[in-house]
Amino acid sequence: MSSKTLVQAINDGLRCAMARDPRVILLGEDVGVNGGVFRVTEGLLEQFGEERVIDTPLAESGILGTSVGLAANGMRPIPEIQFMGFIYPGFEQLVSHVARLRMRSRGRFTLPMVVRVPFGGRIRAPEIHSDSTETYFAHTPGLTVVVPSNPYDAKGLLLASVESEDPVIFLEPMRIYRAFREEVPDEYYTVPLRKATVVKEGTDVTVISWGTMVRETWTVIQRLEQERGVSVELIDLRTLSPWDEDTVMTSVNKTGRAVVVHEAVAHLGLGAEISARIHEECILQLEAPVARVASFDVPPPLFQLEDLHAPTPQRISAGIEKVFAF
Amino acid sequence: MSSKTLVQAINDGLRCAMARDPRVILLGEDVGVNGGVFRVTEGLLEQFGEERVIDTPLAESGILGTSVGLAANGMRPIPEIQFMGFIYPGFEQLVSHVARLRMRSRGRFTLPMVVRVPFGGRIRAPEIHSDSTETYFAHTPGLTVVVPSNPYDAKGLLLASVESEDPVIFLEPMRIYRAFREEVPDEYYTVPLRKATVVKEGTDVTVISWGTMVRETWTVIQRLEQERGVSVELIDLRTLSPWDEDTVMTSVNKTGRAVVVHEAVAHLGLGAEISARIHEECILQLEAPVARVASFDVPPPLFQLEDLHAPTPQRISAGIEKVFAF
Amino acid sequence: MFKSSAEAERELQGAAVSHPALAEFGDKPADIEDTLLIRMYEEMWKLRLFDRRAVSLQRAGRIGTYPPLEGQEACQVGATLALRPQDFVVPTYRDYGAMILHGVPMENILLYWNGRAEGCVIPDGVNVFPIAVPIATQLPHAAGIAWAAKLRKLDQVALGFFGDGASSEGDFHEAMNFAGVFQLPVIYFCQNNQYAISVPFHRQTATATIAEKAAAYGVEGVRVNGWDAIQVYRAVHAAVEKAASGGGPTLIEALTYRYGPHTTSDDPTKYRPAEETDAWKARDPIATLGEQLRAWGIWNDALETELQERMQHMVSEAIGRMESAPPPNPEDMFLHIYAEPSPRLLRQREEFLASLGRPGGRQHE
Amino acid sequence: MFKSSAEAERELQGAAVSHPALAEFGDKPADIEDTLLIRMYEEMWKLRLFDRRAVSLQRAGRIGTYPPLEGQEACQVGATLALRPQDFVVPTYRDYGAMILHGVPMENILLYWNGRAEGCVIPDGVNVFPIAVPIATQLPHAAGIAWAAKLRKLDQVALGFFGDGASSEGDFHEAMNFAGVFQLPVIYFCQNNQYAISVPFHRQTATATIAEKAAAYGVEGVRVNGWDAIQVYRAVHAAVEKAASGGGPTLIEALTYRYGPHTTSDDPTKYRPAEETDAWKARDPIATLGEQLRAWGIWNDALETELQERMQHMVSEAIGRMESAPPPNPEDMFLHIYAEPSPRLLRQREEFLASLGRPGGRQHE
Ligand SMILES: Cc1ncc(C[n+]2csc(CCOP(=O)(O)OP(=O)(O)O)c2C)c(N)n1
Ligand SMILES: Cc1ncc(C[n+]2csc(CCOP(=O)(O)OP(=O)(O)O)c2C)c(N)n1
Ligand SMILES: [Mg+2]
Ligand SMILES: [Mg+2]
Repeated sequence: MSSKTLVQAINDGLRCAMARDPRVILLGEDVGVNGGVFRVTEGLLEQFGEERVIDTPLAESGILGTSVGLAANGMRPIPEIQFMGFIYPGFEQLVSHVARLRMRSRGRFTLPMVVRVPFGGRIRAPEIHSDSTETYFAHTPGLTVVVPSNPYDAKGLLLASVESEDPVIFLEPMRIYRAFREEVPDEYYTVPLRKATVVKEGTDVTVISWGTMVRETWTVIQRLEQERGVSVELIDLRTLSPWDEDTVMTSVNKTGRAVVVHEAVAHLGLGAEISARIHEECILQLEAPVARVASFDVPPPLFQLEDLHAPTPQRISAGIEKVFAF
Repeated sequence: MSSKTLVQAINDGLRCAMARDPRVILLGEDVGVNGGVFRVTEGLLEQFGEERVIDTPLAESGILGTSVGLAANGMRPIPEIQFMGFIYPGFEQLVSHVARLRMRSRGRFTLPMVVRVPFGGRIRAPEIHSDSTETYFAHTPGLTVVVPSNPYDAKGLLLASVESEDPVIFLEPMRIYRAFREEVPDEYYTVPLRKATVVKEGTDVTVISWGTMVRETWTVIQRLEQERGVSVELIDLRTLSPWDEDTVMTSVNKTGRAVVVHEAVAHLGLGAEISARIHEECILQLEAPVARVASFDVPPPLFQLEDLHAPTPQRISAGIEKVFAF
Repeated sequence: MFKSSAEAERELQGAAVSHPALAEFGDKPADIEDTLLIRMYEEMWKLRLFDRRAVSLQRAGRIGTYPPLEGQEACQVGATLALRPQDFVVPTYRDYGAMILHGVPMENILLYWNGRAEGCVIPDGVNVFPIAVPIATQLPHAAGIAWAAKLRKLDQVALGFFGDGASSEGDFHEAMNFAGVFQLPVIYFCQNNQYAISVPFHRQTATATIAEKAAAYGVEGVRVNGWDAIQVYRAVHAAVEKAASGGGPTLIEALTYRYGPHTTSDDPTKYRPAEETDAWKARDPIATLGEQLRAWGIWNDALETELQERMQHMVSEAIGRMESAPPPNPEDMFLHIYAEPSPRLLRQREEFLASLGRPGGRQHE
Repeated sequence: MFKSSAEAERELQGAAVSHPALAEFGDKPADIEDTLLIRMYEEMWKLRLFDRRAVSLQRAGRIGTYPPLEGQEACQVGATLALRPQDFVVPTYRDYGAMILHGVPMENILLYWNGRAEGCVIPDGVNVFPIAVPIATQLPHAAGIAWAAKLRKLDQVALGFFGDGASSEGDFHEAMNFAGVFQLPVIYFCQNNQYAISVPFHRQTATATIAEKAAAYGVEGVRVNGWDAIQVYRAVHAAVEKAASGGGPTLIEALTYRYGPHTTSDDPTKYRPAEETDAWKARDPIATLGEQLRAWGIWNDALETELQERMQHMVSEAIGRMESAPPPNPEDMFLHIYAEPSPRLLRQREEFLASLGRPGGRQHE
């Protein structure tokens, strides 16, 4: 056990994966000598050498496209895309090839690859460095989309992603890269994919979130529980696609109320799908329509306004109150 | 007036737009000498010359990226992407630039451009020629996403799109390119963007659809109304983003039931957002949860199974029956 | 520094119509065994007969849209016969000729173009990647496959096919650049058939050739006559040897021509003069090689008759297997999406089978 | 045919450290007016002082992450002064120097890096495109702008800036190809500062230069010393004249170096030896030009003192304007999404204002 930030936990996860399986390699922009612009890959070049920690040319389609070939021919590549806003030049490779190669080859070629992508806003980053566009990937059958919300899960989910025979888009919430520390086991362990976790049990409302928003929502909930005497169940979705409908429905059937909180824009954010599904499955148990607290339907603004674009504690709180007031 | 297929109506629309405004130009792969692989641009090179109907190199990012510069510097380009499955190499330009340039320049640079994209399945096309991924664009603030369902609307919506100062993704349902004819005025006219249309009034359930699915749903409805004695209101959404919430909510408040039918996969298809919104706005009026009839959550299969991937008449019918049986 | 399109066009036309290798029969190559010379000829016929039958099948509505390769046989045969079984073929939609030669059963190709998932199956041990439909997107895959071979210290080379049009895509650029920077054992083989659907080569780029683009990546570029299987074979063979011995990537451009439409949905008369096509057909690469083989004394009428029968028979058998395949299993569309289907997918499959009146269904792997 | 990375590196280093133009002072250029020579020197100082102050502001937490340009002044000054007001500058995040010279107020640049939407404003009539953050994506825009100028028969050229790293992206390739095919009046200007964040040029490509890549597009490629504003000016000036008179595109590579970190979040000591940086700084382009001006008798201490004061004052004023800007208006984020906001957006804005305790809000344009 040691106390680690999210960055350190992911770094540790990468180290474990590479030590365990020589087929695992890292590639991307600045992942080698520089140790990644967020230092997530720090020390790995020194430990594993240039053949396994590879600084590539500046070309996202090239990074993802060569990863397809690497994975199909026996390697387990972990490409890094420097920020989510820069994954779009490689979108074609993700949609037509990464997501479909297993299907297109009827199982002959599989792609055990993990695409690591720092994402989300509110770190005062420059323009186009703050996108939360997980919908693009969650809408794409064949991809698995994973988002950790804390150091322990980050390492475990990463190792489960590396073990997976399916391609994983592993989204790393930048805002909590160094926001807090947690005890993380030094040894190898996995946290299962496709399983949400109940962060906190409660009886009156289910709040569903992921990534950065889990901790922020948790703070709001604590205050609300004290001030209003309500009991809130908080679910961390962890895998966004395919997501764990069971855990969500079980909880909502119990509480009768649901709120989804996410940093993506509202329109066709994953909250839309979760809301639709909950209504489809649980409408007779619902005391109120499912509420969504999301970023407004505009691109992330430059950083001085970004905190107001994403769900604020106040808007999260209002969202929860809304399903009680209905 | 003349009787026209969808292809002919769009061709006529392009001709009208070009005749009216010398800033309108077409560019794309095979749009010139060949008249487009679907013949949508046939005859336009002859009429307007090589400077206005331009065969480009095979490069979608280049086509969309140069269109950004063309539009920002005084032209009104209409780029064609040959099939929706081939827009992804240009996705970066759409997401980071086309959608955001107005915002990023605080209104100094606007992009009056219409990206024409044949889309959808069930024409026995080869692989990756059958995607219905409108979600990628509808989730992107700043883009306007338009889909006609018939020749009259196609011409009118196209001309409204060309008039728009905002970039429009104009999706053309290939399956009905030549499926039927309709009387289409020869003169210039527009059909407003952002306005859904009530194709058929009814009192018991609201069915929302767009593109190819409108006519297929209409056929199912006719049978259902006769056989079951129910009265169905059918809405053609026409603009998918920003979509016409007013028309939808007014209808659902009247009928108390809603079904969305689309060819995109279910998970995060636009039906998810429509369902979420209807529940948010109309839950007290609803007799049943909103039903979604969509393609299964797998990539479009090769063509021998594609008819079963998309909503079949039987599944559409079952979806409508479901909201009565609830 | 740069050529006008018209100049570039003239040069291409020139190269095409009067290539010296076609003008006269030289001596029998000393570096290639007779059996291989004959094999080239035979395989070219195999592809041509396959292709013509496939076009007929499409015309008769027995398969879907199909992209004929006729005219490009020398390229695909010359290139593929130069590969070793362990080498990877990374094809486009038009390279099913290479796929067949490298081990994919003909009927799979036919099933694929008939919209059948079964057609996507590539037998284990056959080192062929699935057909890439989006243009140029396969080129980074070939680089990655070669890179894996290098990292794994395998004696393996990847050959990525592409067309002249593909050279305009960003993926061509990124793949070439990775190949150059990492010195990958990859061969990029361009069949420059001078058209990307309707767009002629001189509208695709302002350079006179594809081969010269290799220099922009520190990669060796070679231009060969795609009308001459022997020349193609030699170039690819040399590139394989180079790559396998650590010499890095090669870009090979073979100048060629497609006789038919882009696909069976295309009408080439809209963009190509008939005389142009006729001029190319007049010096057909298969016929020319046949004449050469005869001039060299290793081919005759009897062999020709036997060959035609054998190949027709082979193609007929494959068509028979395609046509007698069991009807598609609708629930196939739920297979191979993930290693394990999600509960949501399983639920959708159940609903689907119920809607077909078929509960249950076969085991999901 | 191709060079190893090591060779390429040696060549670059060589060119960098001992470029002849810097080794000795030649005669005063006959083709350039004294006022322009002096202007180059002054503008270089303007950019350097601006840049240093901006870095200090960032260190003091008064603006956000900032990408210093120090070292690259000769490139941006030489290139931009060669443009005419009607020509378009299409910049990256590091080209705010060019933006300022072409008419964007300094305070806008500071506001931009301070996360303020107001910083995105480009005054009407100033032909500068917004900063492109995703690498190389601006290059097709420059082609499109130039294409519009050509179609509209405007006497206008577009200049697209990019870095060495950008040459690896597909968009570089597609833009160059369009420029070549359509013979567009565009100039692509590469500031090869030899690093893309931490990745050295020899890992970016297997070629020795960027300029040689132009040939792959039938485009003229030129390599200049980016340490010498006069040389840069001449090359761009010639390219503008060529483009404006229908001669088509030019790719210009200027070899340069950034003194500081990639951005204020970057630590260059992780990937660059201090000696390397010191060697470049030792022959600073501004100092060198200053010495030349003195050698040519058109510069002296008094002018220098006045210049420094004037420029510091100008920068201070701009900082003052940045810092006295009214606080950001939160509802700005709802502006300029569409020509007309959608009802949904208006509703979200209302909800937002209510959540801030501010009903109503200013008129939406
Ligand atoms: C990314 C992408 N854009 C467009 C298409 C449509 N398309 C299919 S083939 C083709 C032309 C390809 O030309 P070339 O690369 O020369 O290959 P050829 O067909 O001549 O063999 C086009 C534009 C596609 N398949 N993929
Ligand atoms: C598409 C994309 N990928 C990655 C990044 C992250 N990034 C920002 S600057 C940079 C390096 C750019 O290098 P170069 O083109 O040489 O320009 P320089 O910074 O040296 O001026 C990278 C990788 C980005 N902005 N856009
Ligand atoms: Mg071709
Ligand atoms: Mg650089």
